[in-house]
Amino acid sequence: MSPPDDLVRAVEATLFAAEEPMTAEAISTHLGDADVKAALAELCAHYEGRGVRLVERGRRWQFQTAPDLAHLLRRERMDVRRLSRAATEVLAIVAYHEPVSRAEIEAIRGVQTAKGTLDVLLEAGWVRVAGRREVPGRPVIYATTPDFLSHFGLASRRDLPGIDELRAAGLLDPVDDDLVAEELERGTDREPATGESADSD
Amino acid sequence: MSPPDDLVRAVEATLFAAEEPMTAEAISTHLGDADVKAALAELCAHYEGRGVRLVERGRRWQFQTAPDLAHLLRRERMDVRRLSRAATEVLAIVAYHEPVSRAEIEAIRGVQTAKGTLDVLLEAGWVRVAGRREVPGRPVIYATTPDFLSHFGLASRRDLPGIDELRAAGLLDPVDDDLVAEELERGTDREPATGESADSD
Amino acid sequence: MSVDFAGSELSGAASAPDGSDDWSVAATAEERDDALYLELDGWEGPLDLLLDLARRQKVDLRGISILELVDQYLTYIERAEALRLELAADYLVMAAWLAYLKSALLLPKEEQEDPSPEELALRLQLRLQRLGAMREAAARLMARDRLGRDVFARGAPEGLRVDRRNRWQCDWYSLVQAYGQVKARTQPVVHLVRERAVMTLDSALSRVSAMLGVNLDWMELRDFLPPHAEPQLRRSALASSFVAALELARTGKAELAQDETFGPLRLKAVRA
Repeated sequence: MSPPDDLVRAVEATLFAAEEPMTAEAISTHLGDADVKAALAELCAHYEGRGVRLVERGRRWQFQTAPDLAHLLRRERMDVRRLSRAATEVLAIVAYHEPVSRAEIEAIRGVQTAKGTLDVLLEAGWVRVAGRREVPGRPVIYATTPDFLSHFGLASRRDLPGIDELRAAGLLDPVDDDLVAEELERGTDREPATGESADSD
Repeated sequence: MSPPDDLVRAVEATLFAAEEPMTAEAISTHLGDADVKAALAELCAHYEGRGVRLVERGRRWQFQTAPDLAHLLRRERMDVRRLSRAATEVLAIVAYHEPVSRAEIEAIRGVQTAKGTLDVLLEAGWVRVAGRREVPGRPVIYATTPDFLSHFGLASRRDLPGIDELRAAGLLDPVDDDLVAEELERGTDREPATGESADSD
Repeated sequence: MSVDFAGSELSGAASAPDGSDDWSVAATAEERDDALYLELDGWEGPLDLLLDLARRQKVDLRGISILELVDQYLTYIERAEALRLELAADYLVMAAWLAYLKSALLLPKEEQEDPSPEELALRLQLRLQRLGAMREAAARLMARDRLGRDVFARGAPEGLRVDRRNRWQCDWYSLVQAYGQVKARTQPVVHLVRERAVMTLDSALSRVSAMLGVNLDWMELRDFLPPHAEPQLRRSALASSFVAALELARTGKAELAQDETFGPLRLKAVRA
């Protein structure tokens, strides 16, 4: 490949530095009325097949990322995070009591529930808004989703162990008071930011 | 010329699209932990002699227009702020002596440095606070930023004009009168008559 | 500013600058008319002025004549004063120092104190070199191909965006355990107060008065307590019996005596 001549280099640099697409006339004016057609054609050919293309859109020229590489401009990164204690409790309450309003969740948990806690469950796709309860204030009510069942390997909500089974498994035994106090602290609205992320990894 | 491989194209597109210079590590992360060293080297070579260059500034890579085309690209509106003479001197002192305290800057210049002078450099993003010196009073110390290197086209501080000669001449040594006395002794020992060789290297 | 430096005659070895000294050559030294020298705003302090004067000697900074420099500076200050120009204190302090230095340099060597005038001169010379070097470096820095002036980044980068998304994790056991803990936590709490062995005031009152009735002599309070009671009951009985004794004394049915503070408390029935 022969090195580009000065005009080609100048057109290349001009378009690279331009803040907006430029017409051939504008480029030409910028470069002291040089005839830039051949230079544009040469640049087009040069960038063919590279990661960047020189393209003409509505008579204006610009560099842009090659179409097949467009996915590089916007990437998604998945962070795997463990559900916080508070969110797990709320999820369990929704699963056992659905459909259930936020006020009801709080009454069952005995602590205030941060708004972010339900948002996390909605984002995870395990809880959905199931309408509104037809009582004064028409509170939003929540229920679990099919994704919830499949994630936890349940055929239906009836597969969740009943109260008697929980008692038999010792899961209803009173827990250490200090531990509970600690859990409550983490679960309340007072620390919405850390409440959700404290035990994420 | 063989067409660039997919990784080279991806690195090319990424750096074209990036709003900020990127380290090799950042490019690699963006591209799913690919090893980008060889691709960067290939791109560097490819753009050599073109209107646009791939350059490394403070370990960060960026495309920019070729310096010899400056006369074609200079705009009416100057993006570059005009620095006062005091500010340029302070900037040079920070760059050549970093990290350096304000008192040390003043010792070199022989005048007090207006607060605004350092502020201008901090605001421009060329100088940053680099902590405190662990001496009585714990003065704030200053150093240059990667943006400083980018702006002045330096691959690293080793590229600062004349820095090796200045260091060899002892002109970048800490300002310390005891040291001067020592130098004088060494100088006079060797050439007792003149003391001319105090700046021995 | 500090005045811990001064100069001395070091120019005896008028140095021939070699190639490596390019950077210290006074590139910005301008040929200026002497008259212009009285523009006070032109200098950033006395060191700046000294550097400019030194460069007018047109030799490498290492070869400047400090005596000549001192003379030029003093002349400058004198002329400024003659013209009644406002001089910053810095300039006058420097002038005083340089005058002192000049006299020291002209005195015979034996009478010199420490630090010697030669050392002071070297310090001044080094300071001028340092400042000159930085001024030169600044000029070279500013003349580089600067981003946004000489070279340009991409004008309209598309930008890279990374959208972070969370994938949440939780397992069946954690879920069920969490529900169990919610239930356990919110179960109604029943408070049980266990029965404790106590002697009520009433029973103490009847016990103490009954025992007083059959005794004529003084008895110690502790003799009224049930003999084989467990410690907890015994404490309760002591407290109740003490209050009972006070009550009996108040109603005139008993006498109380205590020989010393914290000594044994004794009781005796009052015979009507």
